[in-house]
Amino acid sequence: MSSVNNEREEILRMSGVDPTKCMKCGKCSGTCPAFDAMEYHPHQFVSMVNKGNIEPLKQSNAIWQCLSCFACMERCPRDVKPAKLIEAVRLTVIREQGMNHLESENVPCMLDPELPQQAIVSAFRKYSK
Amino acid sequence: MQGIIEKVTELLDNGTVDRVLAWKAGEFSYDRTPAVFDKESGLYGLVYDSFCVNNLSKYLIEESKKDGKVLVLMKPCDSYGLNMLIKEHRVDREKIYVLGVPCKCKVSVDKIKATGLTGILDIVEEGNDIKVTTVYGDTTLDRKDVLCDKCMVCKDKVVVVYDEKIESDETAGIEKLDRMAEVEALEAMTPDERFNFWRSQLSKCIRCNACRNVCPICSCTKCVFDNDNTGISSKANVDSFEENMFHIVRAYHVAGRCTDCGECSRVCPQNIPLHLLNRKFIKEMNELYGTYQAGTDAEAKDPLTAFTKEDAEPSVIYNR
Amino acid sequence: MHKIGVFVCWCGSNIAATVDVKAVAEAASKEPCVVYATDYQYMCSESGQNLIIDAIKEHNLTGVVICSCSPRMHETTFRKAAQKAGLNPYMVEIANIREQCSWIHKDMAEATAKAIVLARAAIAKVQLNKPLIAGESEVTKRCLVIGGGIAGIQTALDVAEAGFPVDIVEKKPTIGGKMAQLDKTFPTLDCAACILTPRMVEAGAHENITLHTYSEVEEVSGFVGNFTVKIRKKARKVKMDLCTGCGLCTEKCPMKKQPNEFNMGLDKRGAIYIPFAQAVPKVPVIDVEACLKFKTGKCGICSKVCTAGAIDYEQQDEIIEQKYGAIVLATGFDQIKPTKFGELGYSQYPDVVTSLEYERLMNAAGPTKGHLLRPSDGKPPKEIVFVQCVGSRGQSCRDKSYCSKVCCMYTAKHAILTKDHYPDTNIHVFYIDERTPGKNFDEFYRRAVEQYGVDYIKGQVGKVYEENGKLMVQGSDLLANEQITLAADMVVLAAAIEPDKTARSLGTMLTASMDTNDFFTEAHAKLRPVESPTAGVFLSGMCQGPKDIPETVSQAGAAAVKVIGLLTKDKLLGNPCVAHSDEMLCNGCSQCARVCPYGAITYVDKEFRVPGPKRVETRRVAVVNEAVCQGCGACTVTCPSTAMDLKGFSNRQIMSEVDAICK
Amino acid sequence: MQVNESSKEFKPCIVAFCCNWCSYAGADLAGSNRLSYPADVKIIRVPCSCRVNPLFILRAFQRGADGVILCGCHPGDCHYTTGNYYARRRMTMLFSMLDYLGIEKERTRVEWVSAAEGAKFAATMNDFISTVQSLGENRKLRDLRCKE
Repeated sequence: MSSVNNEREEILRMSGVDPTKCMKCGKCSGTCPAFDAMEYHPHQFVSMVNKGNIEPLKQSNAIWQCLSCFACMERCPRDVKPAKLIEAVRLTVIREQGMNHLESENVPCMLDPELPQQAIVSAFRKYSK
Repeated sequence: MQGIIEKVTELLDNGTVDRVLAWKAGEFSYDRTPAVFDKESGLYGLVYDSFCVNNLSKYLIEESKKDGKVLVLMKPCDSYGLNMLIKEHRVDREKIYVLGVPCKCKVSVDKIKATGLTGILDIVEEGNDIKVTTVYGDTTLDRKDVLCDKCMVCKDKVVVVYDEKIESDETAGIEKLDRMAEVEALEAMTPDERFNFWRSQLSKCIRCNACRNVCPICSCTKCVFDNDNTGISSKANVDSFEENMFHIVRAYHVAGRCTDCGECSRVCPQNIPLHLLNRKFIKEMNELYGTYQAGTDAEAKDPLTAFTKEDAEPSVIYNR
Repeated sequence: MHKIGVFVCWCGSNIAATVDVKAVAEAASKEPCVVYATDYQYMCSESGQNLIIDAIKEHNLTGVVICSCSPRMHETTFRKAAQKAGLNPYMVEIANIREQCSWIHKDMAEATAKAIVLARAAIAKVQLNKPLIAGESEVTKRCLVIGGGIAGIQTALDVAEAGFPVDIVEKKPTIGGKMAQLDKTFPTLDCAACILTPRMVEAGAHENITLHTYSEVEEVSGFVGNFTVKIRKKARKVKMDLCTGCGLCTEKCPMKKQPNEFNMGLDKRGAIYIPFAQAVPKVPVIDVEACLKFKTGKCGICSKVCTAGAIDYEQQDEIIEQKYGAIVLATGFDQIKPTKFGELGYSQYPDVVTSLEYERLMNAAGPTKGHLLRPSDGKPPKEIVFVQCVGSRGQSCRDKSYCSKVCCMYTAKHAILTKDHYPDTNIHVFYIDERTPGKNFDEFYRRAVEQYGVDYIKGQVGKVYEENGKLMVQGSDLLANEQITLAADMVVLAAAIEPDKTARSLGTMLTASMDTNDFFTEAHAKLRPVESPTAGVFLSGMCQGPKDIPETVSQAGAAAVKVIGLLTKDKLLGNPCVAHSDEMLCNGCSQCARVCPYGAITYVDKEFRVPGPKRVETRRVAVVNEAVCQGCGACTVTCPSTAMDLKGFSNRQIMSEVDAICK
Repeated sequence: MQVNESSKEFKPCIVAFCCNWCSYAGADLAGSNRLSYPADVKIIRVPCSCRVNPLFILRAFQRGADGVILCGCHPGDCHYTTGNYYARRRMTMLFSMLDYLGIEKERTRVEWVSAAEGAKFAATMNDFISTVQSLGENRKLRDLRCKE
């Protein structure tokens, strides 16, 4: 139990999110463009992390499906920042794997003029620790 | 220096100002004492150099009551005090012409003497060298080693209130010390150690009131300690409580208003580090209520005349 | 030299059972200046009071200490007794030896010792008491109501009915406010105009009410009972006394291109216009920004058609000055324009409207004559999505932090009314929490769901976009854990309400404090909800916080009662325990004024003789307005020179108590 | 140790400043409900917590008080709307300074007690007294002439 709590605290510390600020309006999930691809949705991240129910999130595909477009952060009326939470869960997983999937020096050769800037940043968020 | 004299002469001659509040050379070549010059007296003796330490802002209380306009040479750190005096309506801004002057940190004659030099005849500043002539011979000191304590933690080199200012890009070239380091060292002590420290310091107090008289903030028409009707008046310290009382009350009265100009400690004949009391308040207020520098402007509410609904409870002190 | 009498009360056995009252009297009699000390069974009884009165007279007492129950209980009683005996009532001090001594201690010796200390402290204090005389000030028996909405009208009517003259200042050309724009009212669904307009007419016709419409408060000075207010009556360019309100000018005006504010800009009005048919006063006003005559010097049609000769292009703003005893703030609210919520498309799509706009679209006197037609193409909408909490309850810069309170209910109302008129319309409501605490409120909301089949969706809308001529509303359905997209014909945003923008400057003028949201603060959140902390200023309606019509009306009535209570008095007796500045000590530093919650401190330049031949010096010194000061003492601690002191609780008095206790 | 043995016997002198509208009424309520606390506490009535000048507290210590407590309305409930907010900052600063000077900070306290909180008032006083008792007599900030 305590390790679960520690994980919760760690994720909150990493993300700087205070999930108690959430008023459960669902605007984040109403906004999310990747909603259908995620089995856990932004508002669920907020409530599940708050309850310390983090393992399912770590196992989920949702953390990789999140586009990290930050629409949920932008729209959240209570400034809760769900995307930061998702990112923190993702980072926890990446750190446990102890792997960087993306090194900055390898990036230039992958660049494609068609690739949106945000996707590159997003890739960094997802694949490097 | 030459630029200052020219500017002052010009303003005096063209009638913009009637008097000049500045420093003049004193008995010894390194003595600098605040003085008022006018057309009649001329500017003979007016000097501005690294020995001009005094904060002139407080003199403006009396000077601005007189007829005519007074020009004042204003160092950056003293200008904060002037802003406080303007904010508290203690001076008449209309009757003051502020000529901002640059400062590359002041030299402490006490520190020169503390190097062991005696029989000093003359001190001359040449660049970064301080050349001291004594009856025993000549010595050269590095300017950096004999700067005033208050200059070692200088706030800023910007004159915050002025009508005109003379710029200079000269700097003392020193690394500033952490202003709160001394306070933190005291905080790290046990209460008994702190108590003993302050007892040993405050028991030296001879109640000469120099700290009060030099302070640009301590400018009450009548000080509570001089007023028989307050019930706490006292002219001399009769016991340890009164030594404490005077300094606690003084620090409290200037809390939130003190600009940390450091004059109180500088003038104390007993070398009591009085600035550490004021700085403690400044540190505490900065930490609890947000960074605030008294005198930055003449409008802002100081921390003790303001509040937020979310302020810390007094228990933060004993929960530490 | 004082002559002090000490009276120790037994309070039956309440005190005497635990405190040796005789010992207290005995000990007190040995204190300096005490010339008389006694004990008695019930000091507050008539015979007890007579005992005090006789002793004051017999011993020429200059100060009295009563050792008894809490001063909160009988301080006034004993002060009155002292006054009967010719002693200034403020020369009485109470030592609380019941609540704070006999009732909480069991050991007699201990309780007696404490009672003696408490008596000693009171004796020490009373020696420094000074006779205080409560200041009197006249009360101008006239009330000013700022704002002519339902709150202002109700307050004005109640005060006027009690026989006091009332002036209403309204910045718009007519009274009526926001309520006049509403269609029906929840939860009874009676028509807003039907219940409001009689009130408007009554206010307009009342012999005690003067309307200053199209006017603004320019300047306020003075204090409770004695306010002087300058009111700017803006030039209507129409003579009120001549105009018959026939409306011919408004029909003939060629400049019918101005957005009609009353209909939320959904249709147009002329440059000369009457805001709406039931306006009071029913006198048009010329919008000089839009009028051809003012822009080009040509036209003048309105003047030509006016048979009464009421049009006056030369009319200028007029400033009137009036004295008032009380001021009521009823400045009301506005609905925010949700332009910052780009994702909801308010600025982009004409069919995304605010609820107040929707209100006008439903209204029989509205731009569509009561037919619900969407603004873009004038077709009746079949799918309508309501979005609640737009701009309310948020923490970002575009949100208000508070709940706007009325949106849940009016959204249910809109849904019901729409379904009533157009049963084939589908209605969806995105909500976060459905808040219905009010009489018959929840029943009303349930009716929308159960009887009318309104689709309530727990969740918020993420975005609104257009696709194939439909407004696509994408939002979350939290209960289904789904993201849904609805194709709608219209989207109605329950945008947050906010206090009227002009309230802030009024607040400054009146030193009526405001919270961070610009709502006026009440003197006490629970016990004085319709008074502002500034004496003589009262609060009515939405300017104090979000509320619905019945709440507004009851608060308006409560404010009126407070006003009447004030105006009924001929003179106001101040609290003499107020701050006082010793001008010989004052530095004029303004620190005291910075902490005064009442704006009671002003500064004057005063000449003082100073040592030296015929020298005078001008100094800035603080002056306390005793009628405004409430005696909190915040200023006294801020004053470094102790120039500022509090009568009745002076520095010396409190310190003498400290000394006596610590001895 | 002698100090510990005598601490039970030690009768501290405690000065309590109570605002007229909340805490003084709370103290009255404690009395009405017969909630006892030691007789060492002596209450001084002030209109508002913001009336309490740091001078009064220093004066109390000078004259031999062993502890000083200030009670006012809860923040947000001040009769004068803002008084206790100022008091809160002022006392925080004073306590900080006393601590800095090496005076036991536990000898000073601020508590918010409403007119309805008689029980809290009594509990607060009991707690404060036991704290001061464990500290023993105040010697650090005292004018020794004031007590024989």
